[in-house]
Amino acid sequence: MSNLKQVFTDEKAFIAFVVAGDPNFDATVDHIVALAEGGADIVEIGLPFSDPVADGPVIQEADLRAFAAGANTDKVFDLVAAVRQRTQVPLVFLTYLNLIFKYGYDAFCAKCAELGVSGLVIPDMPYEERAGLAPYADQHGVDLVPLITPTSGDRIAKIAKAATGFIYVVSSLGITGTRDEIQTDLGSLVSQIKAVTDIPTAIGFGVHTPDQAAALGQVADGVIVGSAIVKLIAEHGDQAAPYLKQYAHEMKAALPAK
Amino acid sequence: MSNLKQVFTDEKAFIAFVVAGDPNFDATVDHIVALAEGGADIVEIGLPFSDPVADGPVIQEADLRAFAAGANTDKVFDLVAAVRQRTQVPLVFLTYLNLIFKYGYDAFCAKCAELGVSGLVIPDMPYEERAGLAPYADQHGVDLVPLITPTSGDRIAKIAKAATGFIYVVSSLGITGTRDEIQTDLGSLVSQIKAVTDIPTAIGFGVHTPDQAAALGQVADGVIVGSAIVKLIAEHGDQAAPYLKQYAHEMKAALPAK
Amino acid sequence: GRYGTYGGQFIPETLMSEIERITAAYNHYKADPEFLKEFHDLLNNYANRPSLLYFAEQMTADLGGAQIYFKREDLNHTGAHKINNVIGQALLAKRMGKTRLIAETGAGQHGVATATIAALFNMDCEVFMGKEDTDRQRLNVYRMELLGAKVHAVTTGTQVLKDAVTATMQEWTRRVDDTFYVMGSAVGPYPFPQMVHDFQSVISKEAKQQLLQETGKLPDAVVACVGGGSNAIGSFADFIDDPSVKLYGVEAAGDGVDTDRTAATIERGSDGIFHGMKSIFLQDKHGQIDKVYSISAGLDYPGIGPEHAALAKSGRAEYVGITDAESVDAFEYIAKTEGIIAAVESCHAVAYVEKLAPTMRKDQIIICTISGRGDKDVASIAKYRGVDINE
Amino acid sequence: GRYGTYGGQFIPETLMSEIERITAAYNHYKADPEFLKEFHDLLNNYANRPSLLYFAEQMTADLGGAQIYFKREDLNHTGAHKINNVIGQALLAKRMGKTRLIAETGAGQHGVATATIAALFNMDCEVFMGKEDTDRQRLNVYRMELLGAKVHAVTTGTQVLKDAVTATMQEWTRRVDDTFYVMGSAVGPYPFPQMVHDFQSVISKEAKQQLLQETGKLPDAVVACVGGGSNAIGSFADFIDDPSVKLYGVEAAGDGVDTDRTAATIERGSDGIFHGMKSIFLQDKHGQIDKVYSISAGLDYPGIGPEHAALAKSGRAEYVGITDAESVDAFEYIAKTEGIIAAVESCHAVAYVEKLAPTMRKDQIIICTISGRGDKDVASIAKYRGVDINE
Repeated sequence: MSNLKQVFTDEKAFIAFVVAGDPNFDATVDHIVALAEGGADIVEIGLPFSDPVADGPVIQEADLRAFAAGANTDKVFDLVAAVRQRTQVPLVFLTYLNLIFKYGYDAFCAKCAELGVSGLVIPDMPYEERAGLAPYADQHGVDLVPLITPTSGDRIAKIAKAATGFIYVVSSLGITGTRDEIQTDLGSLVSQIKAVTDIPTAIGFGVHTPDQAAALGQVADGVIVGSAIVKLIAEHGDQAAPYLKQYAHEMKAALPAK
Repeated sequence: MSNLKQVFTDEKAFIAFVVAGDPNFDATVDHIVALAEGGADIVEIGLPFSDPVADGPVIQEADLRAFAAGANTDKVFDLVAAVRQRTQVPLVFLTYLNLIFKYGYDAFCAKCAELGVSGLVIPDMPYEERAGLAPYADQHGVDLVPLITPTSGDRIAKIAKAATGFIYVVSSLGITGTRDEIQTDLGSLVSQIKAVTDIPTAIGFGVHTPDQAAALGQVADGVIVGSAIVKLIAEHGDQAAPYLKQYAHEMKAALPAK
Repeated sequence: GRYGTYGGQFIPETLMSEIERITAAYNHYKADPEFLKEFHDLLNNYANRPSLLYFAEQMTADLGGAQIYFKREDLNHTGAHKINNVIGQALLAKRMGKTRLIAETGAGQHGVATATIAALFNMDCEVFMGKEDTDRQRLNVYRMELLGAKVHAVTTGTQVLKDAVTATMQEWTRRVDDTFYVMGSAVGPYPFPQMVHDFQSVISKEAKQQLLQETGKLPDAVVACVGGGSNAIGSFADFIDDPSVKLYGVEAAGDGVDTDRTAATIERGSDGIFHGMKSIFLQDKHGQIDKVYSISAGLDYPGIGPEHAALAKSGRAEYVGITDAESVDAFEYIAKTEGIIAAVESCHAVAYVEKLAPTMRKDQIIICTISGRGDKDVASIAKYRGVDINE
Repeated sequence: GRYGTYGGQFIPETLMSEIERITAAYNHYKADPEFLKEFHDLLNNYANRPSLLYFAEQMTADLGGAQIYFKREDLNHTGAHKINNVIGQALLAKRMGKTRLIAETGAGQHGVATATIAALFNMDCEVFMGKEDTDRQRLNVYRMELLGAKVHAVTTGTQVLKDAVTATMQEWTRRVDDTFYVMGSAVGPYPFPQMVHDFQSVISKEAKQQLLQETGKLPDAVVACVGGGSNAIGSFADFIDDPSVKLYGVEAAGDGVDTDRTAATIERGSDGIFHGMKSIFLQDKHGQIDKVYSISAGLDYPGIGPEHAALAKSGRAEYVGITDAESVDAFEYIAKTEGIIAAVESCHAVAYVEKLAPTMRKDQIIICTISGRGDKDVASIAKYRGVDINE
C-alpha cells in the first residue's frame, strides 16, 4: 500500500491528469512540475493505449500526439524517472490493462515502485478482473485505484472494500470529457462508499471549473481533472506550463477546506 | 396467285433486295429502277421493322437509315406507287408480320394488289402461322413466299406444297449477310423441294458474287442478293444507281441459261 | 400453342424444326418422373426451395386491412425467382444433349441465373446484353464472367433488352445444333411460355400449400409484378382455377401510364406479333416496337407473356400500373417495416398491396410475391433520392 | 466467464452492472422454452433456416479427395450467418425491455443485419462504422439507412473496425439504460462470446443432423473462416465433443502470415486483453493493438474470440492462414465449378478445403461453412484482377 491515502488527510485533493508525451516528453515533464507547483496533490499520468475505450475525443487526440512523439511503456517509465528528478508529487498511472499485461504484471508493478508511482487507474479492469494483477500490486505497494460509477449500485460495497489509495468516483455515464452539468446524485453515491470504507474519494469525468471543484469538494475528498488540462496543452503545446500552473492554482484554491 | 411464277419460266431469275427509304425515298425509287434496268427480274423491297430478327448488321443499319428518312408502312406504299410510275418490274415485300398485322391483313394485301406487289416474304411467319394471313393473300392474289432452310427437314414437303410464287431457299443458318462459303448441300435441299412442287426456287442468304450466281443458278431457279446490294447503297448513298445497275447486270449475266 | 388468341410460334423457319424437337422433348420430360425428380431435387437442394411464405405482421398492422403474406423468392440462390425456370430449361437442354446455353439479359439477373446453372452443369454459356446495359451493369457482366459465361455486348438497335432478345434469337438461328436458348421470361414462341409457366408454377403450388397449412384458407388475392411475366405467371398458376382468388399483375408505369416513359404494356399497348408470339406490345400505330421505360430493369420490356394477355382479355386477372415514384416509396416502406430489401421490380407489387390491403377486410388474405432481392437496386434508389453513393 | 485462461469481462465499471443484468437475463432466457421458441421461429420463418447442407459434387470430383459439403449460410435472409446471432441478441434485448440497439460494423454486414432486425422489431438502431469504412462502403451505409438505422462515421483512431468497436462501447457506457450493444462476433466481454456461440451453434446442429440424415456419418473435418470467429464457433459448436471431427479455423493471412499486412491472429498474435476479453491479438511488444489487413473486411480484425484462443491452445481446433491471393482464386473456383458466388471471407475456408480435400480419402467428408454470399465482393475481386467495373 502506498502513501496515496495520506494525500487526502489534511486537505481536499486536486488531482491533475496529463498524457505522457503530449506533445513531447520534455514538455510533459515541465507540465507535471508546473501542475505540482500550482497545487496539484496528485498527478495522474496517462500511458497512451491505441484503443482507449474509456476516453473521449480530447484525450484520444492527446494520445495520438503522444504516439507521434514516440510514446510507449518504456518511454513513459523514462519520463517518470525524469519527473522524479524535479518533483516528488505523488503520481499514478492511468492506462489500459493490456499494456500492463504485456509488460508483465510483476515487472510493471516493480517498476512503478522503483520510480515512485503510487497507484494505477485501469478503466478496463473491473473488480472481477483484478485478481490477476492485485497480488503483484500488493507486493510492490502499488495501489489499485478502482472506479465507482453511477451505475455501480450493488457493486459499490465490494469495490470500495477492496480499494486502496483512493477511489475514483465517475461523475457521469460515458467517456471522459468536460461537462457543463453533472446530473448524478454524487452525494448519495459517495455516502454509499463512505458507509463501507474510509478510503478517500475523488470525483472525475467532466470536472473543469473552479465552481465545480468548490461544489464537488463538499461531496468528496478530491476532484480529478483530465480533459480540461489536456485542452490547455492542446492549445499551448510545449508552452503550456504557466497556464497549467495557474489552472492548478485556481482549482486547488477553489476546493473547500477539509 | 400472282405473276411471280412466270418470271422463272424462261430464265434463271436474279432477285435484288433493297430497304425502302435507304438512304431516302427518292433514291430508293432510282435504285429499284436501276436494278430493273440492269437485269433484276424481281425486286424485293424491305419494309423496315424496329427489331428485325432475321437480319444481320448490314441490313439492320440500312433499316436505321430508312427510319431516319421517315420510313413507315404508309410511306413505303407511297414509294411503291412512285416506282410503278417508272417500272413494271415484279415486286415483293420483305417484312415482319407485325407490320402487316397492324395494317390489317386484308387491307395490306389489298394495297399490295392495288400497287402491283406480287408477294410477301415474312421471315417470322413459319408455315404453322400462315393461316391468319393466307386467306387474304389468296383473295387479293398476293403470293406468300415461304422460306425453306437447311434445318427444315421433314417440314419441306408441307411448306413447298403450300407455296405460291416462288420458294426462298435459305442457303445457311443464321441471319442475312454475305458469306464467302456456303456449306449447305443445296442440291439436295432443292431436290427435296422439287420432288413435291413445281414452284420455282430462289436461293438467298450470303449470295454476293457472280461466281456464286453461276454456281447456284445450276441448282435453283434463281438467286436472291440482299446485303451485297445494301452495302453498295451504304457506300454510294443516293448516287448508287449506276453501281446497282452494273451489279445487277453482272449477276444476271453470270446466271446460267435455263 | 395458344392462350385464347395469343401465343403461337412466330419465328424463322430455321428454328422451327428445333422448336418441334423442344416441344416433343418437353412434352415427354414434363411427364417423366426422373426428370421431375431431378428438377425438384435441384430446386430444393440447389435453389433453396421451398421459399418462405412470410406473414408480414408489421405491414399488415400498419395498413390495417387484409393479412399480407410475402412469397419470398428473394431467398432463392442467386436472389430471385429466375433460377426456378433456368434450372428447368437447362435440365431439358441437358436431356436433349445440348452442351451450350445462350440467353438474353436486361440488367443481368437472368444472365446470372443462366450462367450459374451453366457452371453447375458444366455447360458453355453465352449471354447477350444490350451495350447500354453492359455499360450500366459492369458488375453483373463481371459476375457472369466469374461464373464462366461469355457476355456479348449487343450494339444493334437501341442496345437494350429487346435488342438482346433479337441478338440471342439470331445467334440461335446461327447455331442451333448444340445450343439451347434459355428464355428468361414467360415470352417467346410456344412452348417457351408454357415451360416458364410450368417451371415457375412451383411458386404458387408452394404458396397454396403453405397458406393452407398455416391458415386452412385460400388467399383472397395474389399480387405479383409483371414484365415479361414469369414470376407473375408462376404466382398465379395454381390459383387460376380457384375463382375466389383475385389475381393482380402489376406493371411498371414508369413516369405514368399516360406518359411516353412507361412500360405498362397491358394498359397502354395493343395486340401485336413480336419475339415469337402474338401478345400485347407497346408499339406505334404502324407496329414498330416502342422503346420503353421503367426504373426497374426487370420490367423494362415492351411486351408481356401471351398467357397474361389472355388472362387480361378474359378478365381472370387484373393488370394495374405502378409508377417509379410509388415503387421507390414501397422499396423504402418494406425495408423499414419488415427489414426486407426487395427488388424494385417486386416493390411494384408491394406498392399495389399498399393500395389494395386497406380496401379489404382483416380476415382476408393477400399473397404478394417478392420476386427478388433488392441489393442490386440500392444504388439506383439512392440516386433516385439524390444521395451520392459513389465509393 | 472463461475459456481456459481466455475470456473474462475487461470492461469499464460503468458497464458492469449492465453486464450482470445481461448475464442474468441470458442465463434465464437461454433455458426459457418461450424464448427459444420465438428464437427458432424467427430463425426459420424470417432468417430462412434451416440453411442448406449442399453436396458440392463438381468440386468433390475435381479435387479428387474427400466429399465436400457446404453449409450454405449465404442463403439466409440478408445473405450471411450474422442474422442468426442478431436475432438472438435483439430478442434478448427486447425481453430486457430495451428499445434501442447499437452495433459496430466493419464493411457493413453486421450493421445491416442489426438494422434489419431493428426494423422488424421496430426498435431504434444506431450503427458505428469507421470513417474509412463509411467512405468505402457508402452503399451499405445507405442500405442501413433504408432499414431505418442511423449510421455514425467514427473519426477517431485509425477509423476502421476496431475504432468502431471502441466507439460503440463508448456509446454504450454513455447510454446504457435503454440500449443493448449487439455484438457482431464471438468476441467482447462474457457473456457475449457465449451468446454468440449459442446463437450461432444452430449452424453445426443443423449440419450434423443434415449430414447424419444424408450419409449416416459424422464429418471428418469442419472448415470455417475466422475473423472474430462467430461463423466458425457456430460451425464447430456441436462437433467439439466429437473427437473424430477435426476442426479447422481459417484466418486471413492478407499478403502472408509473415508479412505486416495480415490478419492472422493466431499464427502471428500473442495473448492480450482488449475489447473486453483476454484472448489473442495482433499487437506490438508494448501491447498496442496493430492495424491489420485482409482483402476481406469481415476478417480484418486484430483479435479472435476467446473460445477460439482456447481451442487453439488446447489443440482441439487447428488454425491456418489463407492469403488474399489464395482466397481470390477460391472465389473464382467455386463460382465456376458450383455456380456459387461466396463471400470472400468464406472463400478463405474454401481455399483451405482445396488444400485439405485431396489429402483425404474419398469416403471421408468435409463440411465447409459458406458464411455469406459474395455479391458484395464482386467489385473488389474485379479490382484485384485489374478489371474496370466502374459503371
